[in-house]
Amino acid sequence: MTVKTYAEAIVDALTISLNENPKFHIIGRGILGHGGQEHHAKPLMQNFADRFTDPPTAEGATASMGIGAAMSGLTMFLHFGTASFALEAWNQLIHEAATAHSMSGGQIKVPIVFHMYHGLRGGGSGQHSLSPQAMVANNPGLMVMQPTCPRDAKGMLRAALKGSNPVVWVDHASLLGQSGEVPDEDYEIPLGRADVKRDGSDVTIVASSRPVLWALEAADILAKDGISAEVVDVRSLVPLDEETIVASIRKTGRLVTVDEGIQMCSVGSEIAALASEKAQDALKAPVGRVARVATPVPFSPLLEKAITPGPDRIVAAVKRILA
Amino acid sequence: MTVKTYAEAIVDALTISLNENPKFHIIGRGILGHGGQEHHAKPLMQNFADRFTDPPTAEGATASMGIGAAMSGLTMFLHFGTASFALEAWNQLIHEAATAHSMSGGQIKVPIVFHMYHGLRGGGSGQHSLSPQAMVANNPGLMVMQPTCPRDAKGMLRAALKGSNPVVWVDHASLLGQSGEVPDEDYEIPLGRADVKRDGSDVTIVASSRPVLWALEAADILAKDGISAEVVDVRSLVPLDEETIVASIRKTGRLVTVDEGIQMCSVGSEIAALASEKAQDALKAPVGRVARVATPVPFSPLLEKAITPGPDRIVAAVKRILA
Amino acid sequence: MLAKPSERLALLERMLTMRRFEEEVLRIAKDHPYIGRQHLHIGHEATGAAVAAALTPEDLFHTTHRNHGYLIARGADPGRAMAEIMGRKDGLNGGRGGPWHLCDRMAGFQSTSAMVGGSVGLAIGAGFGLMKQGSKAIGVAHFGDGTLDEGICFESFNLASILSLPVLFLCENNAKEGQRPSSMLAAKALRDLPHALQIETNVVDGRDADAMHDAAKGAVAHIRSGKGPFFLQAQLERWPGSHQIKPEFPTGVTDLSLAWEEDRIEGKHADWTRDHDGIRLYVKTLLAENAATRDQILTLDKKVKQRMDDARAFAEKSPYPDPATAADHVFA
Amino acid sequence: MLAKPSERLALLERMLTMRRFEEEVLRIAKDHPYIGRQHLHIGHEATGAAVAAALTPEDLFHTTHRNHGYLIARGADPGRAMAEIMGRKDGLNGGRGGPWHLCDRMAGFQSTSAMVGGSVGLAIGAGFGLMKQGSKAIGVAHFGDGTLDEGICFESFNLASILSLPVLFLCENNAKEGQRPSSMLAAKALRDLPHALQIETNVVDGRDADAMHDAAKGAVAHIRSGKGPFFLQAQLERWPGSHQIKPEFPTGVTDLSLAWEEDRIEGKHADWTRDHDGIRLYVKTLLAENAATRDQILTLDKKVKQRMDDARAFAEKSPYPDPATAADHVFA
Ligand SMILES: Cc1ncc(C[n+]2csc(CCOP(=O)(O)OP(=O)(O)O)c2C)c(N)n1
Ligand SMILES: Cc1ncc(C[n+]2csc(CCOP(=O)(O)OP(=O)(O)O)c2C)c(N)n1
Ligand SMILES: [Mg+2]
Ligand SMILES: [Mg+2]
Repeated sequence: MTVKTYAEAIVDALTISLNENPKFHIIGRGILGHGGQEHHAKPLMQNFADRFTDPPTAEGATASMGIGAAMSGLTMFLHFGTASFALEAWNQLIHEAATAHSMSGGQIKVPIVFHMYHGLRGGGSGQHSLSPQAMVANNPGLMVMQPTCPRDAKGMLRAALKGSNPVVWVDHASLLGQSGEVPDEDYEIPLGRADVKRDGSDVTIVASSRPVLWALEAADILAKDGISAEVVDVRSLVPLDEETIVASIRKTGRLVTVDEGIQMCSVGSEIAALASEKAQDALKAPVGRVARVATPVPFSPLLEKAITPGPDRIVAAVKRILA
Repeated sequence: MTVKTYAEAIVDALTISLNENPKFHIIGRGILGHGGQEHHAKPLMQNFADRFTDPPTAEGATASMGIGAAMSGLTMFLHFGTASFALEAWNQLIHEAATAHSMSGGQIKVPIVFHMYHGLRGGGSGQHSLSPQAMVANNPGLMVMQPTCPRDAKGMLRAALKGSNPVVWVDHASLLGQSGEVPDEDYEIPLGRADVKRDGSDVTIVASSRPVLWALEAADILAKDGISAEVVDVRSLVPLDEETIVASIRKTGRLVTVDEGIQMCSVGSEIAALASEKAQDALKAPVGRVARVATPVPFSPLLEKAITPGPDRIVAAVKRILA
Repeated sequence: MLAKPSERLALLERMLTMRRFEEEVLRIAKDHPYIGRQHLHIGHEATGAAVAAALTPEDLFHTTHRNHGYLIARGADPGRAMAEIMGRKDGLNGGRGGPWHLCDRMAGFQSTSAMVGGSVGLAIGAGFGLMKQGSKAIGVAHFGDGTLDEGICFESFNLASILSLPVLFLCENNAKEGQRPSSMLAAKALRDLPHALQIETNVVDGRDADAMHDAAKGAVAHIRSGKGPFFLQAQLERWPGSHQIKPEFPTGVTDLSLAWEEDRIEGKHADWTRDHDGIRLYVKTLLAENAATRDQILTLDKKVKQRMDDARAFAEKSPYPDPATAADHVFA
Repeated sequence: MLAKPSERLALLERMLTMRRFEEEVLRIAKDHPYIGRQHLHIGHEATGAAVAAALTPEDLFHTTHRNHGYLIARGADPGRAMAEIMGRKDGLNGGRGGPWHLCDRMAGFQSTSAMVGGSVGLAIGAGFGLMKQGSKAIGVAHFGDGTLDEGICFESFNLASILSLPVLFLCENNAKEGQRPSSMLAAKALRDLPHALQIETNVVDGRDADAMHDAAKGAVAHIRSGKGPFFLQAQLERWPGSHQIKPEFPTGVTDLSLAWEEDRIEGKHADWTRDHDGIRLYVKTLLAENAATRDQILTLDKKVKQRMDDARAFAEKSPYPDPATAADHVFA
């Protein structure tokens, strides 16, 4: 075990994969963003220069190139930068990467990880703040991973890169600097498993990516008021670990969901729907949903803050349903 | 009142708008598909030839052209054909049309209707069967309309074309030939209103677009077994008429949702979540969701049938939650 | 030009197989309306067969909604191809793809996209992948003239050019002035676009199998030698049935004897049969140059037809896949 | 070339206003880190001012993440522009847009997109809309060299060309060999792409305000006369701070006296100041051609600086918008 940042954990997984698999290639630049962790990628890009391709600003064809290359036998890691830019390749993700295996009757495999940074970032305004998780999940054929801690990031990225499926990997820039214990050896965390990040008995808070950090903060605050909150980290949106999530909801009898994106047809909507289908009888209170206020993201800092779900709004939602 | 097909009702609304507003322009060809109703558009395209523009196969720039033209003072109707093709313009819908008004602080208006055909069509396979409603609704700034009957189609399209907002209008080819009573005069049906298409007391079935027809069939079948189903036609997904929907759920105490798209993060998820938030105390049974089986659409007719939600699966879902 | 008469006869057989296959597909579409709209490759056979003959089995091919001809030309089993078009269990894709998405990995095909521009983007990926794996094989993108309207086609040309990818861009230009869908490109000539991106180009009469084969061999040699992508454009006349929604035989079932009994060519589309049917033209050429006799050709055609009858029988016998498997293969 | 010295002085004032504005923005970015990354227009002023001077207020302009210069050049209020960059209530967009999305409809701007290629697609729409409304005004798309990599840029060129839309494609080429982001276009020259689509093109030294103004006038005249779109490319040297993430003054605060005291030019980026600063070059020209005196110019600069001080003061005084309005304007 070593304490590492999330960015270092990602680099760990990429390094092991580059060493292990000569057919593993990376397309894109600035895979660790511009927030102070980017230097961790430098050695990688130097030692494996021939495995990195710097594409033009042409997301559609670049994505197709990655997809076609994956079909031909390579394992690909394709970095889009801000998730918003991935919309320029939306048709390629939804109708090419997601459908090829099924449409070919299983003949074609598409081992590719689409990497992108989602969410509110402070000043991202209306065109650089997208959280596309729910949109992706509404289409079959794409796995969706959104870990929160360094340990999960390394293990899940290794699993994704050893797999044979297209995976949309949604990171949040603010996670890159988070540090935590990371096993030094190589390991995999199977895709499709949620993780209970904190045990509790009064309410279940289901979140993924950055909102998990908010949920844990909220749980601390609630604990002071004697409210015991369980925090479930979805981690893998597709496939979704219904058992773990429903079990927690049935256990506590109360659910609050948290989304960094807007509420309409969101991940939170899906979790709430699951509860209403599979834990209805166990629910002691209405479900509470916390999400980004439904508006194109305004630039002004106070406005952005006002639409950002955070610990306070989670605490308020929990208290509302406990009232 | 005259009995007309859905296609004729659409043509009514377009004709009135073309006559009324010299700044109303239409981009695209084959707006009434290829299923036997297309001839209704012919006179329109002849009488208003100068108001129609036939674009190249370049959805991204064509959408941008429509959006920019709308900003400059025109009212636009842009036809994409199959909804799948709209993904080539996804960034333009989500990041340009949806954000311009808000991001400009209200200076810019974008009166444009994006028209497309969604859903399972028999042989559409993995790339021509998209139901994008939930994906669109997960982004603020775009209205989403999906009427089912000729009367609603005419009134809602008129409202959309007299408004100042970007509207994603999702039709289903199989609706075009449906006929019903349509008022001869000009009228508007305000956007944002659901419609109870059938009264009932035992269960509320919430659907939109073609699934409404399935729901009504299912209600007939259920009636034979003495089960009284209320059918709520969402009609307007964004803005969503929560009052009408929640009121019906509270009244019957039971909810089954129907989606033509897949279940994950779907409209059905949103409705079920609404129920769990705002009608929890009134629910007498778990919520049931009916949706397309989560797989890229297989071509083979029996396989497509197997993943298609229809009256039978709705009936089964209702009986399951009534059991 | 192919030196040996036997090679030219083999090329004709490829063309005939493609044509008779599509004619059977028309009959299938008539008998089984559920399979819906077909985009047949009729009229493109000289191009398709000639290019296929210039490739090796390792070359990875991405085709479009108009894919049947290439699958057959590269050796996919006609029976399994028909079964796929009919959505049967023994279809190439197990019935999941259907007519717009025929795929046979064993015959060197990767995912077949019906999105205009899809094949172009994926094929540069095939080229990228093969190059990185140190293979001498190339990626091939088949597409039509209308595909150049799509931005992804431009982006893909650009990527292939800057990365010098081993990719053949095979453009079948069947545009008909003012008839949609057809390219609406402002360029004087389609080739002006790849040319502006410094991609070597060649434009050939796609009805002339010999010329097309020479051009294809030249293009493939250029690419294999590491000189980067190549844009090869086949000039074709759109077959009257190309975008039909209902299945019909606008030009009738192909009658090879019209190659030597031209005065019998008649009907609404006589001009197409006379001037634009690459198969009739090639038969004429082979006869004129004594590379084959009428008997040889008629025997060949008989053999091909028999193959198609057997293929159809096989496909008809094949059951529909079990509905319980509807959601198989979502993930590998 | 502008005939009257007064006109040339006015052009210089426009350029100076743009420069001093951006210099203030750098200070703002230092003092208010929350506003984040800036894409300044420094070094592009000769181009921006010259083009703006060739347009009428009715012309509809779409610009990019690097938009500030154009807003100022076309008469947007510097105070409200700074307020917007600071996310204040009195900002041009009411604080909702921020530095990447400055928009002032009154100054002839439609939605400002920070999506690479966004401005190009929207501007052909502006041209389409103006044309259909029978206006003589034109649409203008401002964008950088890197934008030509995006398929939507190609698609927009094509649409503008086939529909003969009244659109000026204004490309600011600030590419630096091997430095990203910059265009990665396989073409020998950027203009080869619009040229292949039969769009008239012209490439001009973007540092030369007089030459740029003549070129812009010519291009606009071509478009207004109904001859269709025009691609005008300004050759620029990337300002060392163009893509900086932290706010700094790599080339220092502009010192106009360096126009007549060249030997004082020094530092890491002396070459940029000496050879590529269009403002210094224009001051030199005006002095050399006796179109203005040093005093006139220094007085002008003083006036501009004062305006910027007032603008900054106005912006600093402006409050943040009320959080309760966060979801205003989702729909009209
Ligand atoms: C992205 C996308 N837009 C539109 C369509 C509808 N469409 C199907 S075929 C076709 C025409 C393609 O023309 P071309 O590339 O010349 O091929 P051809 O059919 O002539 O062989 C179009 C526009 C599509 N399949 N995909
Ligand atoms: C669709 C999209 N992809 C990527 C980006 C990230 N990005 C921001 S600016 C930029 C470079 C643009 O270069 P150019 O058009 O030459 O403009 P310049 O900044 O040089 O003036 C890129 C790639 C973006 N904003 N939008
Ligand atoms: Mg064509
Ligand atoms: Mg640039």
